[in-house]
Amino acid sequence: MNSAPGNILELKACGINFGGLTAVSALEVAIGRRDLLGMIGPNGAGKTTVFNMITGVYQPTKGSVLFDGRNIVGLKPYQIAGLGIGRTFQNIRLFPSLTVYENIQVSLVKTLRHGFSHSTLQLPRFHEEERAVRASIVELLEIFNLTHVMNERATSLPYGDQRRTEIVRALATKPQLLLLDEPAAGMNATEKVELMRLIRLVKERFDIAILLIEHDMKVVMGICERIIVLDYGIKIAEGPPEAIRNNLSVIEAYLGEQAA
Amino acid sequence: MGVHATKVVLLAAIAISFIVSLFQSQINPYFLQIIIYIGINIILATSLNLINGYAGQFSLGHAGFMALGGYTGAVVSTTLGATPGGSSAVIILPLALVLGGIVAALAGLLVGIPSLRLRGDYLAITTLGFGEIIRVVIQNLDFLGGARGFTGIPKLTNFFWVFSVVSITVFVISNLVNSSYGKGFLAVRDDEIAAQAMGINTTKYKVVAFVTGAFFAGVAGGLYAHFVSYINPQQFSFIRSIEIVVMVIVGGMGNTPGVIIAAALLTILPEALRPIAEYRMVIYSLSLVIIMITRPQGLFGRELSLRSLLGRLRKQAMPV
Amino acid sequence: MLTVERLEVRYGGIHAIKGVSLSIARGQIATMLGANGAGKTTTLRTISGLVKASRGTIRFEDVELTNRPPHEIVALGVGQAPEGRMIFANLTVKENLEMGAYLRKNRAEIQNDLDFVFSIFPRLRERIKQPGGTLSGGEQQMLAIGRALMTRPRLLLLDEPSLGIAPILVKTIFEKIQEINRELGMTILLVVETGELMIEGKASEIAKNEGVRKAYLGET
Amino acid sequence: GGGGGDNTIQIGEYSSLTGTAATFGTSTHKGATLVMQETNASGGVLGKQIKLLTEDTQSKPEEAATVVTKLITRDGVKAVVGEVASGRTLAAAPICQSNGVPMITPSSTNPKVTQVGDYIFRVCFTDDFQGDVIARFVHNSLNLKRAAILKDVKNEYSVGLAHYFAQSFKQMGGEVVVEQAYSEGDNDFKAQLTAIKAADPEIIIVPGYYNEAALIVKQGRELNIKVPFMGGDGWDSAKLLEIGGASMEGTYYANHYSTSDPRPVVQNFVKKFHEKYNETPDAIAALSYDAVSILMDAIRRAGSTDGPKLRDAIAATKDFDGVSGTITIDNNRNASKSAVVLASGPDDRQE
Amino acid sequence: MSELLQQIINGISLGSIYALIALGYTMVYGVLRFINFPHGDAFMVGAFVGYYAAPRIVPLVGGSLLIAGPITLLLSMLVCSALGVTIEKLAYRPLRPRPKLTILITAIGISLFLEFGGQLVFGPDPKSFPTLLPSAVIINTPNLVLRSTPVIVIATTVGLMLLLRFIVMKTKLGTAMRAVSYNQSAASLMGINIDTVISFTFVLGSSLAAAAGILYGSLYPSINPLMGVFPGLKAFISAVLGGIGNIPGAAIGGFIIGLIETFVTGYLSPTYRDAIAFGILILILLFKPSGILGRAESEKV
Ligand SMILES: Nc1ncnc2c1ncn2[C@@H]1O[C@H](COP(=O)(O)OP(=O)(O)OP(=O)(O)O)[C@@H](O)[C@H]1O
Ligand SMILES: Nc1ncnc2c1ncn2[C@@H]1O[C@H](COP(=O)(O)OP(=O)(O)OP(=O)(O)O)[C@@H](O)[C@H]1O
Ligand SMILES: [Mg+2]
Ligand SMILES: [Mg+2]
Repeated sequence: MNSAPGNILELKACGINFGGLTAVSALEVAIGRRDLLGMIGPNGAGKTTVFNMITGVYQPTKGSVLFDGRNIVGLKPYQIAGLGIGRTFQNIRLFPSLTVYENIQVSLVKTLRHGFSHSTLQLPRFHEEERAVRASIVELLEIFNLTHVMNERATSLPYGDQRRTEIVRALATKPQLLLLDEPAAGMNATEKVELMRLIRLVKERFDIAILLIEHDMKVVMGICERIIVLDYGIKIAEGPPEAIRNNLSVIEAYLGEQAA
Repeated sequence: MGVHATKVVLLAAIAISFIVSLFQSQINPYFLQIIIYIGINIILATSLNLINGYAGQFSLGHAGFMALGGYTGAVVSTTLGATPGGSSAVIILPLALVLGGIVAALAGLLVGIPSLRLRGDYLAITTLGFGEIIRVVIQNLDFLGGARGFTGIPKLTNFFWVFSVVSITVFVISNLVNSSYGKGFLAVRDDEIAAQAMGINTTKYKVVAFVTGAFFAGVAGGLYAHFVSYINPQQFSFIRSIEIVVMVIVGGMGNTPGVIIAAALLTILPEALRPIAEYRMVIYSLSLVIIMITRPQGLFGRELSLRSLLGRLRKQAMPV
Repeated sequence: MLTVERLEVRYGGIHAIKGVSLSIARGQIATMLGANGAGKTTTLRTISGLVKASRGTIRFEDVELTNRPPHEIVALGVGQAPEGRMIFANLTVKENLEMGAYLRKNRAEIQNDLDFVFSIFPRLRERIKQPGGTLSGGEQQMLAIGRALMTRPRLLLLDEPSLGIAPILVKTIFEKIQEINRELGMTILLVVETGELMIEGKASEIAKNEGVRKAYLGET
Repeated sequence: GGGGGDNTIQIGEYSSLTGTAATFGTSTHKGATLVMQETNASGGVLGKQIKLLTEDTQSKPEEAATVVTKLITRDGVKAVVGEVASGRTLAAAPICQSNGVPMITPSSTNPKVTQVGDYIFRVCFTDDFQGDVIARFVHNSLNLKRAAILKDVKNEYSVGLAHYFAQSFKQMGGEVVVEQAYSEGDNDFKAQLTAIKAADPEIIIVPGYYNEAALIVKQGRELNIKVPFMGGDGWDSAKLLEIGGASMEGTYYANHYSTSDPRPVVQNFVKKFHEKYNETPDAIAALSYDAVSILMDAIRRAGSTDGPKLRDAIAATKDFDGVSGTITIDNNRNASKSAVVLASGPDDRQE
Repeated sequence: MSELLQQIINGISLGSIYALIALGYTMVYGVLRFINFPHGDAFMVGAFVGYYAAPRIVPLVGGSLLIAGPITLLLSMLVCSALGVTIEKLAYRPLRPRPKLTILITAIGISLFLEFGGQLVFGPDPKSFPTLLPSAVIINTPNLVLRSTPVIVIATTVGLMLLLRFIVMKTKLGTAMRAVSYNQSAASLMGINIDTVISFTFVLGSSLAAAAGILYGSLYPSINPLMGVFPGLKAFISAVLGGIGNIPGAAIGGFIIGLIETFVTGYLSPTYRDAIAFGILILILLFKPSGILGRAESEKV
């Protein structure tokens, strides 16, 4: 495959239809290994759909998705997650009956070297690994300041905490590329500032690429190095925050006159 | 130290089963029989709990797995000619049980496959269908006695075997669901899409749940056959499956201690109601309704959970 | 118009709100602010009857609302666009909106309001036959607001209406809220994220209102 | 407590008082109760009153095993009577055998039942005997050679009877042109009957219970099937005519006894039963009556309720004048007795 | 040839009974999303109301079946509706916010209660159901017979199916029922009285059960307290096959199961009938996981 060596993910001429509706068409996106890329666009522009195509929830009807140079179209979502793409959901999808701790534990399953027989028979390696699992969950929770709610049911937390738990859960899959779908939604100003700090921290500390969908311009403009703009499934602009902020078609389609 | 607690508990449980079984003849046979049924129902209910409670796959086919285990076991022990009390029983019974479990597990594999495409009530009806197919096929197999049933199975099952298997079942299943690996079952139950996005192979987990659950149901079937010494296909109809589902839900889905206690209570309750004869089942069914209305999360809700108990154990044991 | 006094709500063992009081006069737009988890959503859900209050009273136009079933509260004239949208996933956009007008009889007025909703959210007209469940997040939010408007309430409760909405629309929404308030005389109780206070004049006054202040502080 | 110390002898009865076979279980229970009351009214046996302890099997084999264990080991009954269906009897028999408590089954016709051991008896004929009776009646009396069978696959009684009928009938030179099946609980048999009709038999054998049999005959007549139908003792019930109505013309069934049998024991039984329950006893009630009566007789002869002695006394039963015929227990602990064949309608013939 | 035709008639008339019972299952499922197990037992109660009422009603109206039939039917519907609504109020309503499986077990409890209670009250023995439907012969050749009873049953089934579909799709209450089925809280925020809607659903479902009970009794005139178990199971399977919650689906499912059973019995091995019927059901579901007419729940990720 002819993918640029520095890119972790490339969408080539990607498109998808739902019945008669073309949700995304001929989309070209390239994400470098250390990019923090923003994706914005009006409601229903196709942003979440792009996430779903990348993660295998939807199959693109056209084009290819290259992860690390390899076409991942057709792979199952769990295989794609296994390759190193983690995500959050626009409508929070935490495991409702599990605690915060256990929600994150689920993500570590794919990193386990032990399986059915080890866990049922409790062989020595099992205990060793369980200790490691616990340590890494606790470490992550500390970074995100969620240790105090560790044993609470994830879905009884306030909205903002749930969003952060989702990010931690995605991170725990040890992704190379992290997809965040409106992580700031439902957060207040203070929390948003804190979120921006965390996203930057995650990128540095875990050394990964991030693709971010967000309607809050302070957040997007504040942390993204580059931004893609979708409208009606088509990419209408791409560039650094300043250029996007002043792009006329972006203002017309998305930002409105009094841009943030 | 504490990390091996569950193993110690297991060994202790088996040892106690052995010691108790030495005094088995002192127990009134009627009570012994109830106790044995309690044990068998615990195995059935905890194994179904893995499928229904933990992995969230609504299965109504457990009696079918039990039938396979029972009939396989019966064929094995009658072919090998085991006799109660004979020394050969010590080898033949475990062999019969394990083979019964394996045959049931293979069927579990087969039943697990539709679960990949079907959900909820559609899956329930499919598993019910599988169970009934198994029953009808046995009913038509002459070498298994057909509708007339299988007679002359040696009575090899005793307190020791039943409660050793109970201990092993509970040990395996609670270890499984309490391990990190086992969190995959819960994730599949709660949200398949999110589980997949976290790298969980949902297909594999569902099949593992079905196969493991079916295996233990098969073993329970074997224990049952070698206890009653006569089995016929009607004993394994979907009504039996429903009885097991009731135990799981009354106990609280995904709550192993609750399910164990429910299995025991729901075995004892109809016995306790015997004196009122014809009114017994009416009272029994009413109590079921009342239990559900007053304790909708199961008898014990979330308070009594092995997870929290073990969690506490582990916390003490592991410095973090 | 609405008076809430010393409202307390528990979820199982969790004491979600402890003694919230607020009052809104007819024709106002009141804004409720509060930290994450302060209990704003819970307050709205209790007003509309989705959650039972363990203590306190809610009165609406001299009618006691406390612990009445939601459908009676709606019939009395309180409508809500809830947090989490609660779209009827398998009903189409049109059917969802029509559900909002469930209690109404006047076909012409209903049609009028439908057109009004489509004028605020043209996107919904484009998606009119699509099942609500397959809409994008923002589209669902529009549908939830539209559906609440279709109940034609005298008091409208909006829980973070701009959640997931693109900036260009956020402004429209708040403008329309004021328009609705002005022209239809609808009283509005709005939950917004702090720092996003886009309503001027009357609204900010309410924000200083004693009751709302309490809610905002949430006795955390 | 056991029946030894105080002034009663406890007899255990297990029957399907609830569940799918409840109608049979209640019949046996009525028959058994009648004997107990008669016996006690006339002073009991061995100077003691009889106490009948009845347990419900819910029509399930596993329950049968449980309740018989209870009756023997908890309640200490000296003998056990039950069950209607061989499936449940087979589940309970090994328990009686291993505890050395004699058991008499009123109506389990499966040959395997008494093979369980020397404590297990029956007062009815077996499926092979009955199958042979039906075959001979069809072949010799009706002179029909082409039979169809419609049996209940879920029911071991029905399957067994069908098997033995076919065996005998073929030996006599008859032909089974088609074999069809249904499952307990079915109510629609038109598919089977249509297929049977296509095979053009001269008679249709329905070895099942009266409820299904009545519906089968009725639906057969509705499909213009004119040939006779014939069944076994499972047909015996007043309900047969009630449900089947006029369709029952031209049907026959083998039975243990006939209510119009002039023998005093029969007439006495029918009268008393009617007085007590306001209904005509069916064959199962009669068999249960006989089973308990034989047990009473055996206790008297043994002079004891001691297991082995009682067993030997039952085994020695000879020419007992029962409602269902003159009963002699043979070497295989089965009842050797005659069967009757009844035609639906007022007049019945005897074979 | 005429055998084949006869079998088709047999299959359709058996299927129409399954379809009729299945409609009731699907009705309740469509709104409450749970299997109303006691439906089969409500059906039994319906038949018994007919059994006890008809002999008293027939002489009252001068022996006219044309008048006695509908009155009996109506009475039975009334009794069953009262029963259904009471069960819902006492047993299901307190559990409404709970997981569906909790309600399912309660439903199983109620079902057992009605079965064993029925054995106590009505007695376990089968009763001969009185003649309420005219059983005229429509076609009568030596090899092909069609009577009026199954025709009446089929007509009733199809009629009720259309009526139900009309209620659900075209009336306000029907829309409310659909809304309640998707999201009860949201429905209540639209001003829908959930309790009323659910009670109404039970009235509909129970009336259907009663109607099925009366028709079943007329077609197979032997009724007993356990008569609901197997037809109930078959009907439930039919509803699932057609796509549970879908009204025409239930009818189609019923006819398909009826035909499959009849054909397996008539032309394949009757002893394997249930196994083959289940096998076909499983196969169909594997290709159409939400039943023949069922729509997969659309879920946006
Ligand atoms: N499964 C589906 N079936 C039909 N239409 C769909 C489906 N999924 C998405 N769509 C449509 O595709 C379009 C793109 O949706 P998508 O969720 O990607 O939007 P989005 O850009 O994420 O919008 P938002 O900012 O509101 O979240 C929408 O108009 C939506 O209605
Ligand atoms: N269903 C529930 N079960 C248990 N606790 C809950 C539930 N819903 C809310 N809570 C708790 O009640 C408190 C108030 O929650 P509420 O959603 O009302 O806050 P909020 O002010 O709307 O917050 P946000 O800004 O996140 O929307 C929080 O602590 C929350 O964790
Ligand atoms: Mg989106
Ligand atoms: Mg909120």
